[in-house]
Amino acid sequence: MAVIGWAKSGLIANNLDHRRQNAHHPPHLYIRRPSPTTAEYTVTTRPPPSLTLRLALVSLTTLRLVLFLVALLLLTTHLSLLPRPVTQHPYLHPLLASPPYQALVRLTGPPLPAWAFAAAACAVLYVCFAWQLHTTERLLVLRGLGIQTSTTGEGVWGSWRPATRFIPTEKIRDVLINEAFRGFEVRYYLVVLVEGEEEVVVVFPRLLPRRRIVEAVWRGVRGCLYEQGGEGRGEKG
Amino acid sequence: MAPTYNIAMVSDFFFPQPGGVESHIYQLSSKLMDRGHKVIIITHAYDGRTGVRYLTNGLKVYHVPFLVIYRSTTFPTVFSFFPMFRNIVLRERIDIVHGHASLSNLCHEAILHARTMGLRTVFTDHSLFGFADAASILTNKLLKFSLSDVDHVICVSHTCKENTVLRASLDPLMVSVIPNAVVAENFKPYRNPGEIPKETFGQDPCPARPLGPHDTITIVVISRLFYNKGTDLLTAAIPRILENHPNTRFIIAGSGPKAIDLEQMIEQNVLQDRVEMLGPIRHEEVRDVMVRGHIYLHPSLTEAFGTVIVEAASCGLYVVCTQVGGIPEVLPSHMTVFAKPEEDDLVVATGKAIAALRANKVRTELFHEQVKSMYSWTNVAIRTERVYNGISGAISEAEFYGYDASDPATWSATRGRSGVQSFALIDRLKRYYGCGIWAGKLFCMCVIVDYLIFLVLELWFPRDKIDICPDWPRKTVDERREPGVR
Amino acid sequence: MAPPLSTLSNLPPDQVTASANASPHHRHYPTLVRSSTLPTLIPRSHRSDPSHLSPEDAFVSASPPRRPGLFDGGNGSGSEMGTRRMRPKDTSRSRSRRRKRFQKLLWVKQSYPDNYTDQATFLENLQRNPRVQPYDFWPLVADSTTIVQHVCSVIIFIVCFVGIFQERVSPVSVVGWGSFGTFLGWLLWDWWVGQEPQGNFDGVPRIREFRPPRRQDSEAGLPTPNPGTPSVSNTPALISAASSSTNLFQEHQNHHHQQQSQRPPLVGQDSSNGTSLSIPGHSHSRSVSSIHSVTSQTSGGATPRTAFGTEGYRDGAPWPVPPSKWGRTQLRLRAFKSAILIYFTLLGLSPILKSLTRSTSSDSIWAMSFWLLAINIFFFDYSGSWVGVHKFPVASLSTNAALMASTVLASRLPSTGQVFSLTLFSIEVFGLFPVFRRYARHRSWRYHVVLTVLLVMSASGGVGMILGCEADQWKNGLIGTVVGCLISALAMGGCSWWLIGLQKYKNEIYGPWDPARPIIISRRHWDDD
Amino acid sequence: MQGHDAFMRVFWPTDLPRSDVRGVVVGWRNSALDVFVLAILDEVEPRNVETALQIGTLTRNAPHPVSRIYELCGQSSMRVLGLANTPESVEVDSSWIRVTTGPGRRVPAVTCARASNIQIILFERPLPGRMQYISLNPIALALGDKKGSFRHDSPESGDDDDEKEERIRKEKKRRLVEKLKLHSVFNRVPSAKEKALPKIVNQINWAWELEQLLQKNVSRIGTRSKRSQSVSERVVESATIARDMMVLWLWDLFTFYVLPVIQRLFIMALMSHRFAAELLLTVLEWRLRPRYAALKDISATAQQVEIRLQQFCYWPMQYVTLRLRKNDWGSVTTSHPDYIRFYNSLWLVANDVIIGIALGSYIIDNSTWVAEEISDLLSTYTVEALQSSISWLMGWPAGLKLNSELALFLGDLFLWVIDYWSSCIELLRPVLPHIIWFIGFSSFAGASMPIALFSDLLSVLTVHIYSFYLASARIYHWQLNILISLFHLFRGKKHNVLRNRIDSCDYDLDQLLVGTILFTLLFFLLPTVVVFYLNFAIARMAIISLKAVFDTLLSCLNHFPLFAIMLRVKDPRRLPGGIRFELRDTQDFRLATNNSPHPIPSTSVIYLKVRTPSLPHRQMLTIEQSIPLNFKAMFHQYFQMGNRIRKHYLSPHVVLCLLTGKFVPPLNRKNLYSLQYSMLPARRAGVLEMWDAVNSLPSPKRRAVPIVVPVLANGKRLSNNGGRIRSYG
Repeated sequence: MAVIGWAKSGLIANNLDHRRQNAHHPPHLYIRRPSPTTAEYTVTTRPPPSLTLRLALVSLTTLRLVLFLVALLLLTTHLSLLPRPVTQHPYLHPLLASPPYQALVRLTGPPLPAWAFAAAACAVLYVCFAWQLHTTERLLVLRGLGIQTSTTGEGVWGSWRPATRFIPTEKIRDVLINEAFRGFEVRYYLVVLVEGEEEVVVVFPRLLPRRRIVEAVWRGVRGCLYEQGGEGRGEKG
Repeated sequence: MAPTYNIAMVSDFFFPQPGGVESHIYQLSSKLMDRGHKVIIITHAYDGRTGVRYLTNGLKVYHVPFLVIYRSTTFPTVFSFFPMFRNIVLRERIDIVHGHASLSNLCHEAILHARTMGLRTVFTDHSLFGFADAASILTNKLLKFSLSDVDHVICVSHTCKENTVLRASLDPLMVSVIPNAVVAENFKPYRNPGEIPKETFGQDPCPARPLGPHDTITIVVISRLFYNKGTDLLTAAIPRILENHPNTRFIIAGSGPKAIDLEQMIEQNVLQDRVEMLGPIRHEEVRDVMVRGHIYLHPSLTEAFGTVIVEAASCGLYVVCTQVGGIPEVLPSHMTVFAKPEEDDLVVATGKAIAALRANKVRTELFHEQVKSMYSWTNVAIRTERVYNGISGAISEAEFYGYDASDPATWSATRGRSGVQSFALIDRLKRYYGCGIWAGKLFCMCVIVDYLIFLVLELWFPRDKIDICPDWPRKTVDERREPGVR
Repeated sequence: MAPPLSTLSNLPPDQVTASANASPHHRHYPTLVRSSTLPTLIPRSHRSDPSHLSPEDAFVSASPPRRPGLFDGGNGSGSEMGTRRMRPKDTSRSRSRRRKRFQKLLWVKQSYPDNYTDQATFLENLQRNPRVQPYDFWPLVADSTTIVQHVCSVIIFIVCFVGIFQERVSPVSVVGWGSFGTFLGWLLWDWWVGQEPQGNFDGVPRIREFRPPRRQDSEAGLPTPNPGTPSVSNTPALISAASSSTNLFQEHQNHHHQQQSQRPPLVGQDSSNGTSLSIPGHSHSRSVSSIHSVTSQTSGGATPRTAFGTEGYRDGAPWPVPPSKWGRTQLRLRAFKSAILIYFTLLGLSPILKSLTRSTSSDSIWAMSFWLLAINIFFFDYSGSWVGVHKFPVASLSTNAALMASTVLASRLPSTGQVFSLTLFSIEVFGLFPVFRRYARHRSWRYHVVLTVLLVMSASGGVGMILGCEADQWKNGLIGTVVGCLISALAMGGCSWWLIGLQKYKNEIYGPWDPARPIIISRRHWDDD
Repeated sequence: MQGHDAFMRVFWPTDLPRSDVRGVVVGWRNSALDVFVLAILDEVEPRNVETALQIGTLTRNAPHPVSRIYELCGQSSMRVLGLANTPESVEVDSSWIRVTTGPGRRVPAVTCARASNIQIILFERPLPGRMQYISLNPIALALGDKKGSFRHDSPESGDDDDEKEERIRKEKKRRLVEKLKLHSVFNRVPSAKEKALPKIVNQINWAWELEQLLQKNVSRIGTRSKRSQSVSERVVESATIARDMMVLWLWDLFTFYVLPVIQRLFIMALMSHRFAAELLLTVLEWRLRPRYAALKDISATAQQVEIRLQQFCYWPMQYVTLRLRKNDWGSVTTSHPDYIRFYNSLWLVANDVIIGIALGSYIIDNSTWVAEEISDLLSTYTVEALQSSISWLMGWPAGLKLNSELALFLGDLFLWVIDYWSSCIELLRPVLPHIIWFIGFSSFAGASMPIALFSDLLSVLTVHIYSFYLASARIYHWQLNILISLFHLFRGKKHNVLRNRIDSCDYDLDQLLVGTILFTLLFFLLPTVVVFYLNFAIARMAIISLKAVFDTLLSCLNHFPLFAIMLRVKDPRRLPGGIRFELRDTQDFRLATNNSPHPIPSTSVIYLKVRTPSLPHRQMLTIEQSIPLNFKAMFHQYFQMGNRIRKHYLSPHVVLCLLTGKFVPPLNRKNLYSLQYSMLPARRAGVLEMWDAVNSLPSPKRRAVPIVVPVLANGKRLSNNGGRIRSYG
């Protein structure tokens, strides 16, 4: 824990993004380590798999699906994209003719302008498609190659395609744990000092996990990254 | 073995900003750490110093991001510091909060919050305040507010103690007098000729001792050139001194708004060759400047302790100083010549000093050892430690206050009684209530609000959500260092 | 025990500031402390010396209002603490360190704990109210006349404006009479100046003025060459008068202007120094701005002024003392020059002034001018100091405020002539007349009184006329005169009584922690920052 | 080396043809246990391969010098790395690897005697023929050679202060980073494996070409069963060869006689054009004094012309460099960004011209109508609106307490000037259609040209507003200063210049009188001046924002990363944005070790992802690829420019200037356009350099053969190989 040096706090304090850490579930740490030379640390807010969780997920997915389809249908009907034979299709027709759907159509009908409805529908589509439930952040350590961080954000804008960053080993000046003010508290977090870069790379930037996790990851990284598995190496000389 | 504490020094003034309070805090903390305590420092963020730093001796400094208004004192918001302060205190497991400098709002807020959180608090006062003008009246109210519920107060001189007792209407028994000190090693007189003097300061670096009748006597002045440092006196006195005593010269170091007056004086009666103005110098250069002189002139108008004259004496200079504030207590009479804060008297006193030096009546070469024996930071740390022991009940009140707490009932609610000074809200409110007719009620309201905030914080940021940070390896008192970290 | 606490712990700021202006120079001379001036309300503590405070005072002073409930406990503590305070000595005695007695020094290794409080030496050189002069009634009244004069002249100006505005009075007559009066005054002044003996052309007024500070200096052990004995006689009256005026004046001040509290904690200042406040120094970097003088009366930026003044008369006037003939012609020339300049400037500007505030609504103009005149009255430099004829002791802020008010008022007038005449009149009233008043008062007390009476009567008469209807304005004038005189007399007496009554609340704590006030003699210039 | 680390790293191309025949694994051996697989040569003897690699048989008749391979891949020679699909019985060198692969299995099973655990890093080979490549850090679209160059060659102007403070911030950051360097817990020497990464990237880029080469030459080594060709095949082969000869002969004729002439002519035209450009550029860049603004700093048109000319001057050089690329291996990736930049600018100009033609034809067709519109706009907005607003200000507007006399005076003054100006506009009106026509005509040189002309036209036609703004600002500023100093006098103070602070000063009576009266006067006259000033300031601000819009449009037209975006859509692998790895889930090594009796090397399989959407695999389906070069990086400079504009116009400094009536400087063109210059070098090549460059261009005569033929041959051989392997499978 002595790896806190002189100048970094300033950098980090600017670096830390003050996005709201999703508090609904404390982040877990999962470790995949197929060989001693390779390890992947995953910190995620996804709770450990359980039956209830599965059920909840399934129901949520179905709900999304339904919403998606309904929005799609409404869009098509309002913009009258569906060709006639499709609407007359024996499977689809009863649904389109059903009173609740008609009510929906009327609800989203003329009083609000078509473009507004279209925009709303597109938004709904996007949300249904791209909504992320959990934040997942990974740290992949490859001995001899380097470190790769990846972040999958939660929420709509947290793009579900992980944003990755690979840092080759000889670029890594040091991996260390630092403290900084964040909001009303002082947090521990893991940083990678990159050779010849202004900003240090914060690992797990979104959900800054607690000190326990951070320390575990830090030891693991030290052990895995360098050839002579250096448990004691990082300590302040 | 003696108990060790986790101490948080809170003050607005700390490095990188230079100054007396800053070095006091630093020296005291490092000496306390040598005695096996854990010390952290909480101050506000300076330009380029944000976040958490470790100094090289393992002293941990929290530079809390705060709004700075005037001369690096933070904006007096009574409560806004509380969440951060609580977080720091909890994660560092602090049990004694030690605030410095009565002009620092951070310190006052910290003391208030610390009492709310049920910690022991100590306050060190470094400065004197009059009762005259409205500014100091406001300051005194603030001081009274934060000192109404402090466990112990430390003053740097007896005058300072009297002043604080009157300002905050404290019980004199809960005010200790622990002077500042100097690091005598950094202020050795210029003795060994082998030492290469810095050529950056003028022509003759080595003052010849013993003085012949016609040697040039150099008078050194090192102070910030503000009004209350007596720069006006200096400006008025220098030409007269110089005209009375032919071969003397001045070296003036320091900067400030009054520097222009000095320069004008120098230009008006042409003294460029006899008065040398060095401008601002760093604290580590002070010694190099001092050893070039024979007399240190200190024309201050108010001074709680006056560390600089001790430094000067330690450098083997004969000190001429005004008789104000705590200065008369600082140095024995054979090292100093006192003057009233008047131009004529200053001139006369300087004349006396010069005469004494010329007659070689003053054994300035002995000063260093004497000063070293008088003032040392270790001693300060030991005495401060006694205060900690006293307030945390490690030593009995009878020993600490010199009386036996006959019945705690009567004392539980009165001002600072260690051990039995209860944290109960009602008792604290009683203490605050007496601060004045209106102020008392206002203060009580503040305290209640503070307590409510505390409760809210307990709910919002529960304690188990706060990471406890590991300690720097403590030194045992017998100086045996543990190897490594954890 | 209760009162000292109240006086100690919660002083209202204004009283402390008011009590704060005291000159430092008694500090090292406790004998000079007038215990008689202690407010009788403060009981003597058990100490013999009232000006000393015992530790109990410091401690108990904090308790009673704080806990009425536990007050008895606190009270008991007072007695019980005396014993307790001995205890440390006992313990130390038991540790057989008795022979070393406590020294109030930091460099000796004390044989006592750090928080030991020695009864003999604790707070030994604390003083209360070291310098308070009692005010006696008549000088106060006499001194309040200056204020009355000024207020009256302002009233007269307003009356004239109203008269012109309602076209009761022709502006030409107003300005004519005004100019005539001014001319007479100038003649008188010139004559006086001619009369003034060469020797104390500068000296006499200075000696009078600087008597008080010099006395203090001498008390403060400052060598004072050439004591001007002749003028000792009427000094105290003058001092007390001036001081009372300034003090009374501060009673207004503290309610209105808080800029005193913005002042840095400079040296306090005895009110008698206020007399010397408004001496303008040399032409460079000395100020007579009365805002300065007022605030520095409380926060005492003015000590050096005294010092300056003493220096001024000691080593001759810094400016060359003009020989009378030459000086007088030069003075006349200057007077003429400025008169011409002002005249033509006004002549040129009055058409613009006429249409200046047409678009502004009247009531805002009235409010504005009211505030400006209030500023003028409050910031006026009442301390009747005298600098010598060569210099107009003008107080910038108040004069400017008055002039601005008159300009604003004048801009409401329909015709150019009215504008011009009103502005000119205002210049005479606010610019020149105060100088004349001051000089008259400086000349002799009789002129002063006469002038006061005249002013009061004319002002009140004018108010009566304005208030009354056109028809019987002379009767109204008469009534107004009577009523005005009564009111002014009452006000003067009442205010003086009030001030004297306020004196007993004065309580000033003074000790070595207060920043010393440097006594600097060879000061070239003074600037307070 | 071998002693302590017993972990092996194997780089394995995923798209290597998988066959279960025995083969020899050939590749680079970066360090003892760090191998890079290039190819599996089927059915050959390991020692033959070894010797062949030694004597270079396998790299026979390479199109380009072979040494280049070795220097770029950082190895002295290719080595035999191990055997594929050989039974355990065959004993091999201990450092060799045994690979068992086959059509069925995705991931080859690799074992090595010396390695306790193995990292297999699968990667997809970029195709050099399609200019795909990978790189560690994202490709730079902008020319990187001038970070500071625009700072010092731009004339110091009003908005250098924000530049300055930006620089100061950078400096502070840099110092912080320096401190960071001071903190080094321990500096460890990177091992061979870690240093190898850049080399490996090169090797990956080379993998495809080398494998082709090896496979082509594998026949030279005696494979086991080399069956003879059938007659038909021989006939076909001869026929193809004959056709190739024919084509070659014709091509030679053409290149020998016709091409040089064309080249000469073209070069002549180029040089003459270059001379003209040089002249124009000198005109554009000529400035009276080094401090003064050049023509191109003043007018947008000049700027635009200059940019175009610069581009024209730069293209030949770029083209030359690109041509030089041709006579080198396709895997040399250094010139790819140049390629993209070159074609990007070409595309942009083409686009510009296309849009311009459309626009220009439109404008020319109804130039009269446009002229009408413009003159109407002018008269309504720059004359009538102004007049109405001024006359509105002249009678007390919005209950403001203005001084009617002054307002009348000022209003009349400005109205008079406006009338004069409108008469000038009237004079201009008949000429306007011609101007418009000219603008439309100019737009055949690109749509950016008319835009620039329009923005210049705007600034010319609103010069009166500009002057009004200047005048009123002057008056207002002056009055404000006087008021401040008079206010000091009012308080009986004065500003001490020596100490730069407010001193108290005693004035004479007459000074006070005059000063106070003037103060009152100016104080009451202030609002009138303020409203007039604000009126013109607002107009000025509107015009400036309009010009800013024009400039943004211009920079869009001049710097839109069109080509990059199209590449991104067409073939993302040509825009490398870095690499990423992906851990394939294999069994956890602890389990593996404890549940298996004999310790098999714990293997971890890693995919080196180079933006391949393929790699058909179930687990892979969940991971989509990160955008090769994300759009943020593409449009980075736009964000930069946006920031610059925002910082200049929305800064408190500007607001302060507006309030105190100081002159608000427009954004310096240089700063605004530095974006557009980012495609161009800091200094353009001189005429002579260009001449040399153009002449140094190799005549395509001899080059033609290797370019045309081997590609064909490769293609054929490739198919052949594949076919053969399959036939054996």
